[in-house]
Amino acid sequence: MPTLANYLIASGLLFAVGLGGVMLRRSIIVIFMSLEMMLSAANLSLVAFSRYGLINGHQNYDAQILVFFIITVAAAEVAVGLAIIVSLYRARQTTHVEDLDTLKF
Amino acid sequence: MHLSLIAWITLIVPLVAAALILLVTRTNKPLAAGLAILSSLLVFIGAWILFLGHTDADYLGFNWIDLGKNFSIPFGLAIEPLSRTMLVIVASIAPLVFIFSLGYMKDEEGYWRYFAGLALFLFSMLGIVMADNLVMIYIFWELVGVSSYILIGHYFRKDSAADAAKQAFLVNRIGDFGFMLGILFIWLATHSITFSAINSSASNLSNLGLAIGVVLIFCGTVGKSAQFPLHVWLPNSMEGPTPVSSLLHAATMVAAGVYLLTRIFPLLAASPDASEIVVWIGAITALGAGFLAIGQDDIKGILAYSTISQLGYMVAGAGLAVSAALPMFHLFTHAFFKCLLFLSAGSVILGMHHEQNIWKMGGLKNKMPLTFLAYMAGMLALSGCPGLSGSFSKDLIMAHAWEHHQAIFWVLVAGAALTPFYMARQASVVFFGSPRSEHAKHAHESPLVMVLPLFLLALPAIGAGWPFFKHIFFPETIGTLEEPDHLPHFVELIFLGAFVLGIALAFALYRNPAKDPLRIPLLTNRFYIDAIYDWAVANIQGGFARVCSFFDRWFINGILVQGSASAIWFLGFCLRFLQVGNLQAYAFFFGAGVLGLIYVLFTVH
Amino acid sequence: MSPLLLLILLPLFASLFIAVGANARRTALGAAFLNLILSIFLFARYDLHAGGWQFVSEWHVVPRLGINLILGADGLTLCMLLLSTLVTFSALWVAPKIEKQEGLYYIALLFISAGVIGAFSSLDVLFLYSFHELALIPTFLLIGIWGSGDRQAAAWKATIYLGTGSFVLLIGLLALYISMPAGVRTFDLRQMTDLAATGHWNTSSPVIYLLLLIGFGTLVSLFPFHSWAPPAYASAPAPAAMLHAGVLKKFGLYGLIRIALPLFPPAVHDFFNPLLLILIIGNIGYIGYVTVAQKRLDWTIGYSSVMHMGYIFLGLAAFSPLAIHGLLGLNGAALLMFAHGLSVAAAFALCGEIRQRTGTLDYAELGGLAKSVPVLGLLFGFVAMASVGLPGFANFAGEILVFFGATAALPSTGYLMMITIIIGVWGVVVSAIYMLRAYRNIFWGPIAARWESLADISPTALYSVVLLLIPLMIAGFYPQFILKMVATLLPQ
Amino acid sequence: MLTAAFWFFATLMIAFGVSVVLLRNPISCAMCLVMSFIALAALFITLDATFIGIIQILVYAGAVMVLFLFIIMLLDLRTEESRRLNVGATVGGVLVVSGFITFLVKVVTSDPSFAQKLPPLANPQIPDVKLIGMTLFHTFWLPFEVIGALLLVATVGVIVLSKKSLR
Repeated sequence: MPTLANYLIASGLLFAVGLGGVMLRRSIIVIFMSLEMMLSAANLSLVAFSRYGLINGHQNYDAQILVFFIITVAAAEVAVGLAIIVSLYRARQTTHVEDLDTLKF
Repeated sequence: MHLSLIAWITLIVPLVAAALILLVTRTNKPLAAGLAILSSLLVFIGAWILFLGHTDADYLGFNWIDLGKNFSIPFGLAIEPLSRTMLVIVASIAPLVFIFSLGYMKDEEGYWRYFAGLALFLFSMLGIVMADNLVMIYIFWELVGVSSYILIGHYFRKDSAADAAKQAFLVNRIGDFGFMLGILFIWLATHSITFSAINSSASNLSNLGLAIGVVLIFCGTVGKSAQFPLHVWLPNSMEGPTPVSSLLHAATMVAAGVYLLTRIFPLLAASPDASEIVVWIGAITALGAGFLAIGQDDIKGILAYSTISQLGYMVAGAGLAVSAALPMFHLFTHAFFKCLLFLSAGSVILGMHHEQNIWKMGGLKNKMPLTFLAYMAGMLALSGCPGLSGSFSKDLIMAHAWEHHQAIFWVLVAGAALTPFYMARQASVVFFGSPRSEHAKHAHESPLVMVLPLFLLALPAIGAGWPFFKHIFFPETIGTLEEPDHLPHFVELIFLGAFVLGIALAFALYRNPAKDPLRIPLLTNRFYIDAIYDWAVANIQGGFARVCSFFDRWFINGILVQGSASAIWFLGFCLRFLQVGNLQAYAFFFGAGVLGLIYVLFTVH
Repeated sequence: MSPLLLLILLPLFASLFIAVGANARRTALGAAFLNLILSIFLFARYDLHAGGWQFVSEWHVVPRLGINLILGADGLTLCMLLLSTLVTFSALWVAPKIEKQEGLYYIALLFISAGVIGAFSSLDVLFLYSFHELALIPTFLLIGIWGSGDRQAAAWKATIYLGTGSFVLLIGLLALYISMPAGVRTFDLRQMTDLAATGHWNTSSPVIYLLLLIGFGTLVSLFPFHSWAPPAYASAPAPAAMLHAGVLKKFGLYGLIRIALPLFPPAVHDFFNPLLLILIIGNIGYIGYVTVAQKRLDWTIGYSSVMHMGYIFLGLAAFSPLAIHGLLGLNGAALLMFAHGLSVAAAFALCGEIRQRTGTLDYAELGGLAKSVPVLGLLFGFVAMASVGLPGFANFAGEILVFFGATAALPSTGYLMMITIIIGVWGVVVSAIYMLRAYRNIFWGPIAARWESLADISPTALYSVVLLLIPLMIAGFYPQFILKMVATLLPQ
Repeated sequence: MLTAAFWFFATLMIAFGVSVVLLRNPISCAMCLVMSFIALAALFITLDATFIGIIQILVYAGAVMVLFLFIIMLLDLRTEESRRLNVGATVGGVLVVSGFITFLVKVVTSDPSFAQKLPPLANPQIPDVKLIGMTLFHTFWLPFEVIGALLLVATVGVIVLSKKSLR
């Protein structure tokens, strides 16, 4: 039987992988994918807590609702984010983050 | 009608007149003058009714400030022998000056301003006279200051007049600085401010406390009565119209200082230290101003210094601590002859088409005989000619000085010799000899409206000192006016000698000279006191102000305020280098920050 | 509906109407006029025998934390409300024709008005604070958009400086709140006073007192936290300067009187008295001479308003609730707040009029204006004399009461108080020096040809300044008019 | 059975996750991400959260990934040319990631409550979707509405952003 710790570690590892992707990859599209991965990792933790922290023998649905909301927001975020990427690409002809460094002093 | 009502009406009428002139009659010349003169006549009537009423009373009107049982500042009118006499002096001279102004100011602009100022001035002066407590006298004291400011600065477009008005106000304020501290001090010591209460509490105070309180209040006198070292404003204030000079500097404003001393006379008399200071200030002023009068060329300037000198006699008279009537008596006689002299001078100036330099005059006794007669009456009275009013009061002060303070006596006698000298110098140069300018050749006598007040004033100038009037105006309740018991006869000879010597020397020296034969730079430059003051104001005070301003601008505002702003800017400047512009660097900072936070939370728990 | 709430809401509603397109000037003046009438009415309706807080109404906001919107007024409040509405009406009236964004201009002025009225009538400390903040931002806009000279720098400086002061004040207020025993914590001023008076709450923390003193002091330009004031007043358009210097600045003093004085025990006051006295000496003696060195009228008036705050602080410093004359100074301070608010507002109004005509306020360029603009000169003479502390104006009565109060405190405070009194009385001379110099340099002396044909003061400006001068003189001739109201706030 | 499923899908999820980070071709990355999310959905199902698992597949593996692929193809993104390795970024990234993992392990192992076994459900037959619906529309109806508004705003935002001429 997997323990809560197992799920949390798995979730954490996925999060770490996503974090690594955000910090290491140059393509903004892949960075965005990694972000999605991090969000999903958080979802996994929530669902795991929901399942392990039973209330009267039932799962704690509040956590699942939160997951539901996160997925919704993530979908919205993806839509807006990708639109931004498209217009960014139109303006700068690049998707490399290293080329997008005008926001500095 | 009840006397208290009359007292209040007498006080309020000029204020109402001033307000009406200001609000309603700015364009209507005759109405403005009419209102002012009407108010002064009402005051005249009211004052005489009060004087003849012979009822002592303290008419409490209301509590100006009332903070429960612990503290109140009353606003009451004290009608008593001293204030009644002073009231009559002020109220009798004011209408004459007002009427005289009618002629003198006929062609001037700012007519309404002038008469509003006069009415306000009269109101303030009446307030000082009738006030029954220190704060109230201070209130009117300040109002006198501001109305004199308005009147002296009447010709405000002349730089000299504007500066003189400002100086008069400021110098008075410096005196009032001490006065205010004196009020606070006396209140702290006695917990009362009404004259009746503080005068009766003299014995409760320590010697030092009494001396400090009296000397502080005396500061107010020094400012208002133009005593050394705050005398500089008075000669400069001659920039105002001549009737104003006569009103301000003969009977009222400057007399207020002396009057204040008589109001606190019991305190003064109880403190030998304070009276020593007062008597010396008075004596020094009397002698010094006498010298300065010799060096003046301006017909009003001479009179101004003679006023200062005479005020010195009054202050010294008060400082002798014999009786409150002593300075008041001289104030009384001086008011008439000095007002007469100023108005005569005004008449001369008008006749000379606003020429004031005596060396441009000469031989006017034929051109302006009426003015000449009036002037001579005033001049002889001032000089101490035996039998005229001035001699009675001045000799009395000197006689008491002989009795109580020999050193002061000799100083005052020296001043008494100077008085006839400079007055005779003026008379000789202005009226005798031959004309020295075109204006003098074509001088003309003044209109009746101006000459009439001169003659009305000449009568009291001659006779006000006679024992008959003395007894009417100075009842025993004010204080004794008897000669000292053991006065040697040669002292009276000294007085006579001083008078004769002064007159004779002056007429000998100034027998129709074209130029001043006795030109002493020290005197014409007013002992350089004015120059020193100007230098000090410009350099010491101005320098201090500039240093303060510099400090404020560069230290407080520059280093402290802008400095802290700059420090924050610099912090931002340093943090700016974290803005590398690379997304992944930000992710790294963020991740590292989160890790740090977790670490902290983890180790804390 | 609570009349005090109406007083606050009227300007806000008026600005709403202006925002949706009503005639800005007429709407604003109408609201201000109604407010003025209402505040006079309240002033007259206050029951002097009953005393205490009247017209109280309460709305719960966060009852759990003791935060409620409580409006109420005692005599001092009503004096300040009268001052606020008078100055507001006068400031709106005297406002010149605005070219750019007239609506926003009047809205900003109305917001300041609503803010100060709210601040003065709040019995809840948090709202007292918040309403003051509400008034701060419009001031920034007014200086920054419609100001003159280096207006943006002045606007930023004043706003950041005052914001910092308010921040210190907020920390102080929160610390005060937290220092209350748990369970009874409240922002209700009445309950706070009760708690402190009955000894349930130990308020002897000097740090909190210092925070409040610095916070409120900055708002009142207590030396050395004054450098925001002169440039801001010099740059601000006349109505903004009138409202800020005349009314908004008094908030700091009002807060000290309301919060710091009654809550803290005498030991704390005594502990800080020397410090306060030294700062007062800075305000009166030092700033007085800085004022003397100024070369422009607006800076002179700006610095003089800083200087005169020293007298009010002197009145507060003389406060000692137990002594027989311990409340004299406070009475004087309250009277002086009222008087100074009116006189400085009138001064800035006239200052604006002069600037509007000549385009300069430099002493070196002006002179002899009394010839071409006699009525303006006359009015300025009145205002200058009020500022100098001439009897007949309420400023004098306030100053003399402050002096008496300070003198009464002399035996228990010692030499420093004596020096302060001497410098304070000397300050009356100093204020005469700079005001008369201003008058002499602007209105007296020979007139330059280019000023010969200036138009005299406009009727609206004349009336609005007279509107300020009349209560000033009423309170000067008969100070009881204000003092009997103020007396209700003091413990008998 | 459950244990085996957990290990299998967890490994699958991490492995595909790692390939997202490592592969150069964006299309491959996207496909790996889909796989990773499907494995994640399977993990949800092992936790008896069937509804969430299905939503995960529908929304992420379906809609979101289609969007990604759509954009990649629209922008015609090719395989990244290999640039010089940014040493600083790599070191920093590895440091942060490893630090994170370290903390995670520390936290998870520090408390025994994390080691609990899967507790049995009182009634495994309870309809999951119905209960979620009840919770969503009873307790969380307001956030639900807000989220709806958010989606609308996002839609409008996307339209505005994709217009050629941004005003």
